[in-house]
Amino acid sequence: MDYHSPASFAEASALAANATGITRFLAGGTDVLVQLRSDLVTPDTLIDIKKINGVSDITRNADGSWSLGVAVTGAEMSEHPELGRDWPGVVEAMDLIGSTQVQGRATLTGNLCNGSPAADSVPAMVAAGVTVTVTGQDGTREVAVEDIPTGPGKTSLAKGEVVSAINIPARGNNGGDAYLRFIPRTEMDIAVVGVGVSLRLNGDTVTEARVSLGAVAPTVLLVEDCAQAVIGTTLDDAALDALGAAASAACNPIDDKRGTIAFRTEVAGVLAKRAAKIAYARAKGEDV
Amino acid sequence: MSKLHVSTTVNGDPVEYLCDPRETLLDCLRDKLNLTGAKEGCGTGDCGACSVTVDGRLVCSCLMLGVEAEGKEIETVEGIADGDVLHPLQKKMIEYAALQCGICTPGILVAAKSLLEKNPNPTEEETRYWLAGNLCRCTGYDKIIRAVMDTAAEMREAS
Amino acid sequence: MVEVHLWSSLRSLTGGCEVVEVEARTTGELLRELVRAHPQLQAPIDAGVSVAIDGRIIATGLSEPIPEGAEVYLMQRLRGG
Amino acid sequence: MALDDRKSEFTFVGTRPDRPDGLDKVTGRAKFGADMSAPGMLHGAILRSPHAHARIVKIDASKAEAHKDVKAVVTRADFADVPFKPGLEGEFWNVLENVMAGEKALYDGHAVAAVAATSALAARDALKLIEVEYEVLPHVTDVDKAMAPDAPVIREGAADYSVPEGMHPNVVRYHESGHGDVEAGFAEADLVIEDSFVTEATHQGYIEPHACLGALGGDGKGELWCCTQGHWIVQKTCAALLGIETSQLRVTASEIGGGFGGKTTVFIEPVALALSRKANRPVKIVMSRSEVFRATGPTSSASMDIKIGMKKDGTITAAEGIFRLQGGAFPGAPGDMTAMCAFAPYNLTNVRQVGYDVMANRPKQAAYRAPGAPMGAFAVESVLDELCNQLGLDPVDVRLKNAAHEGTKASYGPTYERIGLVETLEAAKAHPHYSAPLKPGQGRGISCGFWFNHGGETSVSLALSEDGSAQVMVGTPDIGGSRASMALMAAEVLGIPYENIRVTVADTASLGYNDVSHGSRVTYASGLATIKAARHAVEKLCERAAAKWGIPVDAVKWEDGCAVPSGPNAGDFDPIPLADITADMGRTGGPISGHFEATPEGAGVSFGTHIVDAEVDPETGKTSITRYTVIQDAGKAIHPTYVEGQYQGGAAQGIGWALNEEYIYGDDGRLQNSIFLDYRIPVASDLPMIDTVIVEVPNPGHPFGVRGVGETGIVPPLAAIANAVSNAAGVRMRQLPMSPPRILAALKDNG
Repeated sequence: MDYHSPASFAEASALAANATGITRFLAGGTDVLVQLRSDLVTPDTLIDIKKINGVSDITRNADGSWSLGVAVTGAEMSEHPELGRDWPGVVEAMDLIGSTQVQGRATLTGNLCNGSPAADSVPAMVAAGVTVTVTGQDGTREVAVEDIPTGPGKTSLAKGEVVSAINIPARGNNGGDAYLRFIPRTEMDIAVVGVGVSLRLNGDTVTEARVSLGAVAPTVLLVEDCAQAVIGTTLDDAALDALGAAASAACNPIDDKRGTIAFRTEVAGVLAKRAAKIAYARAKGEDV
Repeated sequence: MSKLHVSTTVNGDPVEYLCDPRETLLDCLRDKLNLTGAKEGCGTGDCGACSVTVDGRLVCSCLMLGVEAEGKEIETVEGIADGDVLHPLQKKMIEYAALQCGICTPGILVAAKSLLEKNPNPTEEETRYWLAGNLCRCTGYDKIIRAVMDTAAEMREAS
Repeated sequence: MVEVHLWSSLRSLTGGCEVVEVEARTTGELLRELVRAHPQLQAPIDAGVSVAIDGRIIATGLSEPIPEGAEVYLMQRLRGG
Repeated sequence: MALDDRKSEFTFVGTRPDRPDGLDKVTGRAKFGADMSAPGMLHGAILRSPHAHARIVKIDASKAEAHKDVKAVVTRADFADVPFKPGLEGEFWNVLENVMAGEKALYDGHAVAAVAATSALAARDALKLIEVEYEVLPHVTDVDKAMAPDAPVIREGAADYSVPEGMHPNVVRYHESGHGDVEAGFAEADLVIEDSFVTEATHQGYIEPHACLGALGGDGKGELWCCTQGHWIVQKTCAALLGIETSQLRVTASEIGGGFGGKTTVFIEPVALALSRKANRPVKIVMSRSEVFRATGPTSSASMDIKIGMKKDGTITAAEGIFRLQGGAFPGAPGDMTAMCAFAPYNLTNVRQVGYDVMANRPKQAAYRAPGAPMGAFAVESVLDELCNQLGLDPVDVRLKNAAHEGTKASYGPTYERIGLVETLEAAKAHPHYSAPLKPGQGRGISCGFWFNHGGETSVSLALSEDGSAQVMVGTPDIGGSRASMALMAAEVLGIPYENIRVTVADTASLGYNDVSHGSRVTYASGLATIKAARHAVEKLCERAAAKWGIPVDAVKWEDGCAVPSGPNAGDFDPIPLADITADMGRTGGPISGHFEATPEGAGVSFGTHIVDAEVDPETGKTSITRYTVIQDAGKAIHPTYVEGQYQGGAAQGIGWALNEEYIYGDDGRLQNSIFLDYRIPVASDLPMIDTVIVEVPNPGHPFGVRGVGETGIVPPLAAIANAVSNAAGVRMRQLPMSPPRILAALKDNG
C-alpha cells in the first residue's frame, strides 16, 4: 500500500487518476482503517487528504449557507457554536456516528463516500439539501448528496474524482430539521433505520419538506411521498399518519443481522413521525 | 513496500519511528515505542481500549495510521500521572474498585480525563454517553461512572 | 453399608436400581465398590462424577470420609466458568 | 474443616483497601497477554476455515514456506496425536482437534494452518499464500435441527455411554435426574403451564483477545507467557498436544483482561509453541477480535421445554424440564448442569429434569460464568412468573413459599446444608426497589438463581521476610481483585497490616498444581489455602517463641500479630511481634514459611435473587433497563467492594445476553457478527447504576464462611429481565435475546 498526502485536491485527483488497483481517500479513516484491519479492503493507493489547506474549516458564507472542509470531524461540527443552531439535524446525525473517539476522526465526507445505506449523516444531509463539490481531472462539479451513493459500498464518483467540499444551504427563516435513527443499544450501533426530515413553515402550515430514509433500501432514499404527506398540513395526526404510511411504503429493506424487513418497514414510519415532530417544533423556534 | 519515517511527540517526548503505511498508531505505540498501555481490544474502533489523545482530541489509536501521527502531540495513559503523583482519576479508579481485570482501564482513564478537561461538571448521563465507546465487560460500569463523577467533584472543589 | 443414590439416567446401567448399597468408608472406596456391584458404572465414573455426602458436594476427592448413615448421592462432575 | 476452626470476628476481612495491582493498572504498566515480547521474536498468524463444515482435501503451504519473511508453517501434522505421544484421547483430543483441524474443518473459523513470520503484517500476508482445497459438506448450526433425523453427522461415535439408543449421532451426552412422581404432581395442580424457550449462544466478551508468547526448543524445554484463567491446565494441555513432558514447560500467566470462563482452555498457545519448535525462535500470537468471536468458546445455545404445576396458594406440585444445549462441534455442552441447576432454588416433591449435549457446526463451547445455569433459569423462572400472573400471586411470596432451605432435598438429589436463598428473597421483599411504583410502560421482574460453586486443586505458599512482611504465592490468576482478598485473609491470620503483604500469581515452576480460576473458586479455595498456609507459618512462629521462652509450644498462642504466652504454665513473658521473630529467623531455625496443597471440598452452593425494572417502547420494541438490584449470598464478603463488582458485572452481562447479544449465523453457516459493532455488549449509556445487597450466610466449608460469588450473579438476570419485559410489554417473551425486532413482532402477534 502506497501512502500519499497531497497538498491540493488537484494533486489528489491526479494521484487517484493515475493509480492502479484499489484507491481509497483517507479522511477520518474510521471506515478505511476498519476495512484495512479486517482484510476486507487493502488499498494499493491511499491518499490522505488532511494535509490540504482548508479541509478543517467550517465557514458561514455571506448568503447564510455553509461550507465545510472534507476533514471536518463530527466533534468539530458539534463544538461549532452556530452550525448546530442552523442545522441541528445534520449535526446530531453526524454526532450519532460511533463513540466520542470516533467523533474525533469521522467526517461527513467519509460517511458519504463509504457508500453505506445505513450511514447516519446521509439522510440528514439529503433532507437538508446538502451538495458536495467534486474535484476531478476536468475541474469541479457540484453534486446533490442523494446522487453520490449508487448502492452498498458504491458511489457515482468516477476514477480520479474526490469530494473537495460539503455545501450546506442557508437555513432561512421558519425552518427546522431533525434526524432520528433506531439502534438496539443507546450508542455504538449502525442504524437499523434512519430518518432525516427538514421542514419550512408558514405560520403553522408546512410549506416545504424533505424526508429521507436510511438503511431501508440499497441507498439512502429521498421520499417525495413523505414530503407531500405533510406539505400543506399543520402536521396534525392525520398528516403524521400519512407521513408514517408513506415512509413505510417507501421501504425496500432486507433481512439481515441488524433487523428484519418487517421491523425496518414498521419503524421507518414510527421514526418519520417522531422526527417530523421535532423538525416542526424547531421550525417553530422551539428549543428541542 | 518501503517504510515511512515519522517524527512525533508522545507524552511530551519527541520520538521517531519507521512504519509500514498499513500499521496503525496503536501498532506503532505498542510495537515500536514499547508503550503497551493502550490495548487492542477490537481493532475496529468499537471498544476504546486503545484511546489516546492526538493534539488534545480523544481518538482510537487503532483507527489512525502510524504515519498520520507525523508532527502531532500524542498523549497516552503512560502520560497521565505527573511523575509519581497519580492523577485524581487514577486514584479514584483504584479507590472505587472501578476496575476488575483492568484491560479497559487505560482507555477509560484517557477518555475520562478528556471528558473532565472539556466538561468539569458532567451529569451521570453525559459521563455514560462520553464513555459509551469504552467497553468494560467486568464492572457493569457502575463503579467507573461513580469514580469519574466523584473525581470531577473533587477537582472542582480543589480548583 | 452406604446407600448411594444415583441420578435417574444411570438406572439403565444398574438394572433399574436408583439406590445401590455398597460397603465404603471413603469416596474412593465408594466409586470402586459401585463399579464392583455394577460394572457398567465404570463409564459414568470415568466421564467424571462428584459425590455429595450429607449435602456437601465432593467434586473430585477420593479420600473424603463417609460417616456411618450418611446421605450419599452420586452426581455429574461439576464444572465452572 | 471443623466448626470450631471457624472465625466470625474480623480485623481485616470485610474492609475495603486499595488493590495491590491498582497502581500498575492505572498507569498502563501492567503486562497483559499481548504486552510481552522477546529477543528474536516472530509473529504467528492462523489460517481459518471459511466453511462451516468441510473435508480438508489438501493444504499446500509451499508458497508461504518459500517466502523470505516466513520462518515456519504448521498444520495438524505438527502436533502430537500420533508421532509424539500415541493415544491422545478424551478431552485432550478434542482440544487438539479444536486447536488445529484434522480431517475436517468443523465450523467457520476453525484453524487449519499457521505461520510464523518476521512481523505481524508479514504473518497475515503469508496466510494468503497458503492454498487449502476443501470439499464442502452439509452443515447444521441450530440445536433442534442438529437433533433432527436428517441432520448432517458432525462426528460418528462421539456419543458416550449415556445416550439412549435411537438418538441422532449429534446427541453426545444425556442426563436425567429428579425425584417423586411428576405426573401425580401435575394432577394435583390447579394450574399447569407448559411452554418452550430458546436462547442464542453468547460470548464471554472479555475485552482482551487471547494472546501468548511461546518458545520451545528441540530439547523439549519451553517457556510460555499467556493470558489464561489457569496456567497449569495450559501447561498440561500444551505438553500433551506437543508431546513434551509437562514439567519441562514453564507457563507464566500474564495479567488477564477478562475471562469469565472463556480462558479456561487453550487455543493459540499450542500453536505458538509448535511454530516456535519449528522456527527455533520465540513466537507471539495475538488473536484479532474477529478470531475471538469465530473460534473461541461461546456459550451453548439452548432449546428448552418446561412444565410446572401450581396450586392456587402458590405451592409448586411438580416441575419438569427438558434442556437441549448445543455446544459446537465437540462434546461438552453443559446440558447436565442446566438440568441440575434449573429447579435447584425450590423445595419440590416431584421434579424431573433432562439434559442433552448436542453437537453442531459451531465453535467449541467454553464455560461462561455458571455454565448452563442461566438459560435453564430463564425458562423455569419465566414459567413461574406466568403462573404467578395467572393465579394473581406475588412472585416473591411464591418463591419464598417454595424456597429451598437447609434440609430441603435438592432437585439434583442431596439434602441442602445451610444455604441463603430465603435470606435473599426476604431481602428482596424488604428492598425499597420491590415496592417502588412503576411508570406506565414499565414492568418489574424478579428471578432466583442457583450455582454450585467449586473447590478444586489448590497450592499456596507463604514466605515471611526478615523485616516482618509476607509474600504469598497463589496459582489462581487474578480475574477480579483476588490478590486483595488473599492479602486480607493472610493479614487476618498473621495479624500484620494488609499493606505488608504482597500477593503474586506464581508461574508453574514456582508452585504446585492449581486448578483454573473458575467455578467461583478463587476466594473460596485459594483463600482457604492462604489461610491454612498462614496458619502453618504461625505454627512455626509460635515454635520459635516457645523455644525462646523455653516453654512448650502449646503454651504459645498467636494474637494480633504477636506470640503470647497462654495457659496456666506458660509463664509471664512480653508478647513478641512477628517482625521480632522473623528478624532472627535465620539463626533460630531458618526461613519461616507456610504452605498448603490440597483439594478443598465444600465450596458451598450459592443463591441470588434479582429485581429488574424494564421499560419497553411499544412502537419500536426497544427495551431500557431503568433499575436493577442484585441480592446474593456471599457467605462472607472478604473485600465487599469486589463482591459488589462481581454482582454488578454478572448483572451487566446478563442484561446483554437478555437483550442484544447473540451469535448470528447465515444460511452458509458463517458467523455474521464477529465484531463488537454487531455483537452488541452493553455500553455505559445502556445501563443504570446496579444496586447490590450482600447477604452473608456463612459457608460451613470455609474457615471464614466464604462462598464463591463470581458466577451466581449471571444466573437470575435472563429470567428477571424477561419477566420485566414481558410484564412491561404485556406479552410473554420466550426467546433470547429479546431484541427489538423480536419484541415488536411479539407485540404485533399479540394484537
